[in-house]
Amino acid sequence: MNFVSMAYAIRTGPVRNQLLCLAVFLLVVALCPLVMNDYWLRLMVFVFVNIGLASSWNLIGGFGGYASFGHGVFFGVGAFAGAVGMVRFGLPLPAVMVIGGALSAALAALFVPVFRQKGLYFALSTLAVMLVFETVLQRWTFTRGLRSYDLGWTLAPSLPLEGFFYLFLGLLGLIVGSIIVVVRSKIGYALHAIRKDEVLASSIGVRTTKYKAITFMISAAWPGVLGAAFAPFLAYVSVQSVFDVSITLNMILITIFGGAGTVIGPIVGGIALSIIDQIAWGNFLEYHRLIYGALIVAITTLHPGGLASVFWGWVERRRSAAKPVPRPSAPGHPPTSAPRRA
Amino acid sequence: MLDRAAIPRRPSRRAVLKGGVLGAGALAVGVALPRIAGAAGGADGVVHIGASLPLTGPYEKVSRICKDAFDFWTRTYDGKMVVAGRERAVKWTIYDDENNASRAAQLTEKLISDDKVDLVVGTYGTDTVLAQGAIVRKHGRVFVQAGASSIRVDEELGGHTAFTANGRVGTYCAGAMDFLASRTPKPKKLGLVIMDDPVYHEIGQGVKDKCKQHGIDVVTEVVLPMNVQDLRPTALKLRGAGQLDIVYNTGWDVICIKLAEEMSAIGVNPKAFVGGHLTTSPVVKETLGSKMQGIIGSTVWLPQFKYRDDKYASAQEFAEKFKATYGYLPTYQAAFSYILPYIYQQALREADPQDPFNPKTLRDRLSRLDLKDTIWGPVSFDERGRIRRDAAPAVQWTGDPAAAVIVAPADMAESAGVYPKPAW
Amino acid sequence: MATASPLPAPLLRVENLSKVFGGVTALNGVGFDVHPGEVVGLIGPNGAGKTTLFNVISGLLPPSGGTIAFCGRSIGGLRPDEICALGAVRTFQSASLLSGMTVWDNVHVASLFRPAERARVESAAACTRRALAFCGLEDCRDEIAETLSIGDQKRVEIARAMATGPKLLMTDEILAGLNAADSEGILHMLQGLKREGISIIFVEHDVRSVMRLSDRVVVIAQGRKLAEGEPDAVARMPEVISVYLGGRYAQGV
Amino acid sequence: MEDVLVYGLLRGGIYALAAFGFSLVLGVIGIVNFAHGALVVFGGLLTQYLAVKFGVPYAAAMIGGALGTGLLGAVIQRLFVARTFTLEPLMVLVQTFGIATVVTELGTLGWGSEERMLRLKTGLPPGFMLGDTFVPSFDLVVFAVSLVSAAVLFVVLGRTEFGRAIRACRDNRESAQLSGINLGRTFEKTMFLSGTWAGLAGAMFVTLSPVAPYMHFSWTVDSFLVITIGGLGSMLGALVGGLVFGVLSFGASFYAPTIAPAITFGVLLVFLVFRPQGLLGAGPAIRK
Repeated sequence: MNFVSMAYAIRTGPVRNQLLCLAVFLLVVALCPLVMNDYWLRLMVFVFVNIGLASSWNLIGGFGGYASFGHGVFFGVGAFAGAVGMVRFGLPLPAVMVIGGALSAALAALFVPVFRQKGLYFALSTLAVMLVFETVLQRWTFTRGLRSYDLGWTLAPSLPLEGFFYLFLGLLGLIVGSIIVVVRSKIGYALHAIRKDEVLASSIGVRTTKYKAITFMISAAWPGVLGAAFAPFLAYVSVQSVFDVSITLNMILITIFGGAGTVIGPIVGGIALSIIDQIAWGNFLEYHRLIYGALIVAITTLHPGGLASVFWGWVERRRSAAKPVPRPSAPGHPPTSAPRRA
Repeated sequence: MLDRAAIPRRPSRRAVLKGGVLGAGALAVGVALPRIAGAAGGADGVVHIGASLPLTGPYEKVSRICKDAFDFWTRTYDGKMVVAGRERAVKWTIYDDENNASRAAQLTEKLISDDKVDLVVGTYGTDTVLAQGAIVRKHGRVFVQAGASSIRVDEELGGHTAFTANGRVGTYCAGAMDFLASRTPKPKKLGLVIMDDPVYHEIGQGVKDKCKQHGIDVVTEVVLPMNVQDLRPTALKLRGAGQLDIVYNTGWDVICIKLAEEMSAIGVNPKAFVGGHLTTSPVVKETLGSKMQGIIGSTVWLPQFKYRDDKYASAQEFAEKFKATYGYLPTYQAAFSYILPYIYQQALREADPQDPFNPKTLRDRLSRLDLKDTIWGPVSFDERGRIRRDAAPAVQWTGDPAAAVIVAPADMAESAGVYPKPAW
Repeated sequence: MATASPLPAPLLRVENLSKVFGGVTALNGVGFDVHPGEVVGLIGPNGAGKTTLFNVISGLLPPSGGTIAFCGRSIGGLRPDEICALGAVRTFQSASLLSGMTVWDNVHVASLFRPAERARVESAAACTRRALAFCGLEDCRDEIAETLSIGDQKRVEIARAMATGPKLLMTDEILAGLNAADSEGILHMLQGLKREGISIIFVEHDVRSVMRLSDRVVVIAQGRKLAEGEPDAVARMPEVISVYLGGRYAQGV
Repeated sequence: MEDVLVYGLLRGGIYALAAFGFSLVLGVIGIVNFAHGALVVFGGLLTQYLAVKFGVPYAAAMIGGALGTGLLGAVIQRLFVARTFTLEPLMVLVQTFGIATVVTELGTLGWGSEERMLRLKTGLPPGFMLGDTFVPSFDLVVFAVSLVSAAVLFVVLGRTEFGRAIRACRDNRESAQLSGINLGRTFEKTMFLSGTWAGLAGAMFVTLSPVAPYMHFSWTVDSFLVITIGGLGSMLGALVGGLVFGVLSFGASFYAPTIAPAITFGVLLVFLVFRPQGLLGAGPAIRK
């Protein structure tokens, strides 16, 4: 079995193939601490968080076609839940992770009225909610800090660096695993139909608002969990550090760069952008933002499907070169192609 | 749906663009890889200094000043630093932390664990310095910084991890407030504009303390979010407070500019306007033009200060050489950035040749450091790792084109100062 | 061809329905019934309000006035998916396939979300298979739907509508753009659906097909119901001939 | 109270000016242009540059700045947006965000990141009293120019051949094409118009308050707010929305400065949930 057909089999085969593939990936990555120094471990944690966030965003933004422009609010709320929970109430890390996820999902549930509107309104509303929360968390004395003049929380790291590494690796596994399962389930079909043609979807019986809401809540809960776990890792949580617009933008960029609406997109995008980031930061000090921006423009203009579509295009070509038969895809699964509309 | 044929498609240009992107990518990798490989090994006989600065974003211009000042120090000493009695080549590694705390932490980790720098100097900004400090502390190392003056640095990092070469921000207002309190008729009413961030609250608290001391009423206090855009509502609020003697802005240079613009636009004419601690930034003078007249600023450093060191006979000479190199007069950020490697140099001059950068001995040396003459003035640290220095002198902008003259404290004053200031 | 026997309870009853967009009245007091197993042809000139009528019945637009009852239940203002779940499904004017999805997937979406009581009878996959078999699409189930011929695409639409398990199917110009053979095939399929007891509202420009398939014809023009009756009777009505048919049809038959 | 209203309206003129182009592009091309704020800032800095560096009189610099920005907009449309706008809207959002970054960074490289302002000597009296409110005369001039340019835009859209083409594309793209309108050209012209008015807004604003490249994002967000309040895709809506937003944001910053952003965005949310079509927009259109 060569690489091309293996990739194809993983993509179109039953869910367990993908889960297995994910497990192998996680196991390989889990060996990293054996060969990496603190910096690289720390960097890996950031990459995990970025991929986890992007994957969560991808669920509603990529698979559902509803771009959230304030998804950072869920990460921020999670991080504040972590900081306030651990410092003010002395809660253990697992507890604040659950709280962070629950709070974010509850917040997402408030979006149901907005879901009746089209994607643009949704994007705007999420942005507005993020900016409202940014101000509220900054002004509210309960979340502002322990002392009146504080504007942020200092946390003691509750785990050693390796501990965080495995914690976030595990979370990443859960997130990606859950997304693999979700997109191959009934919800996945609903999302696909909604993204392609929402009017049509509802006309053939898909309860669009319900499925959008479920998806959005899942996609919000994970950033909440990640945020709560990230608080002690970051050690200093303030509105400035966890509500930065760049957090939301990163989710979107990573997803688009890798390929929106594909499971592998955010993973590929997260890794690729981290590498580019490292090179640009290290070598083109004052130009790295320019490079970053130019890259975004280049990928959206030339390859809107992202790296994943480049890869799958290559796989398809290799396959059809090998044996010119029509695609014998397994029935019963929504296609995982990139969101390209002719 | 739209007819595809109607959209202009030019495959040839697309191909060219694609080729260009690929080529640029290949080039970037080609350029980058050897440099990455090169960065790994630090040869002996080199002092490797690591830093991060918010080089992109709103703090860009300040960061450039800081970066230039690092460079200026390196040039001044021909790229050499005397460590343990032996001259070593200096190598800088500077990253961009974008004023983002988690980025700063990550980059500091990179500097220490990956680039294996010998010394770390602090970045610019409270959040980022705190995040940076957490990492430095984790490694049991020490760093010198001047980019964060908040009392939080003392509380969380002071003395053991951080040595802060900048005075407490609570004292920034001392010169200006003492100067104003000594005027006749004595100012009675003050309007205070505070940015909603701990540092600015600290500055504001300092102003309030001084007001209490001098019997001045704080009649109105406006707290503004950090991302405030429009200052006219604030100006209107100040006007609503009646005739004010003093308006004190704790915010940075842009806030000062906007506040001055809006106050002048709607006719708020306080007898004195303290523009804050960044009025010496060249941008302020350029933008405000003739409205600079009479604005008071607090500053921790000016070329006029009677400071000197082993290379420069006066701060003025330092400033002129700096200007000759970079094309602008150094601000206080330039001076405090220059002083950071300078402090290391002084502390390490007689270090143990076996292990010159040992954190423990470096910490001791820094605590015991007592420099009388530097471009930044006398340098010694208290038990919290804070430079021993309180009041910041006050300057006032007078003449046409306006120039900053020191008006307080009395022993440094170059001019008696103007009060009340001319109307806008 | 069975004539409509007056049944006590109509499947769909539209009464005095109106729809106003801004200042424009698209529908004005339209009313008609559809009985179980009946095919009602709906004709009218361009802009008469046929598609708007569908949009209102299928829940895409809220009615401005009047009532719509389906199976004795008022459905005015319900969501499209709720109306679909009750058993009224429609097709769209331009072929609406979910792009990038296979034929199977296109139909399977509908099977997955069909109402619970039908889901108990057969599995979603079985439902999809049955719909595909009925429409003769088994051989191309793994093709990407929009790569098929336009005739096959229309078949996919009908298969998808079937998979929802409808009592009433509303087809919006399903024959538009088809060649004679494809049209014939689709008409044949619709007749098959009718035999299974599914009612159809048939909007079409090709009047011949309407007259052939329909038990009853409703004519609307400028948002109003102009005439209603058996095909031959309607075709002879002078007002219908004047507004819509011109002289051609009357002469041709 | 009265002065809050007056100052808010004065500011609102510029917000409306900035939002026209945003609204136009959204209505006609159907994209949200994240680079819009970058265009506003670009216009301001270009005007300032022309006036200070070459000593061009302000009126000429303003026109130069506006047209230059319009040209940049057209170039962006031609080189980038034209390739992607038929894809999912999200792509264009991300793409224009990238463009905003590139324009901002190039602007920073060329002009530096300093805040810049253009001080004019108009020879006008500083201002006059309107009731109890002191109205700076220069603000009033800027406001008047905003209204006049809005009127010009209305005339261009309503009375010219070019305007008819744009409106046709907005109302029905397919039939516009069928009646021989070159879609690509029309979109470039739309973007040019949008950029010109964005540049004009920047050119006016730079005389009132300092402008720097990094400020682009808040202009984009403000334009969003304006058209959400006024109504997506409607020119009159943008004007009304701009004035309402001006008063709203001024009032929020005056009465509750620390939570002002939360108030303005809270109002935005209320609009999105309860009146998504804005004050003057048509109802959300349905496809098919």
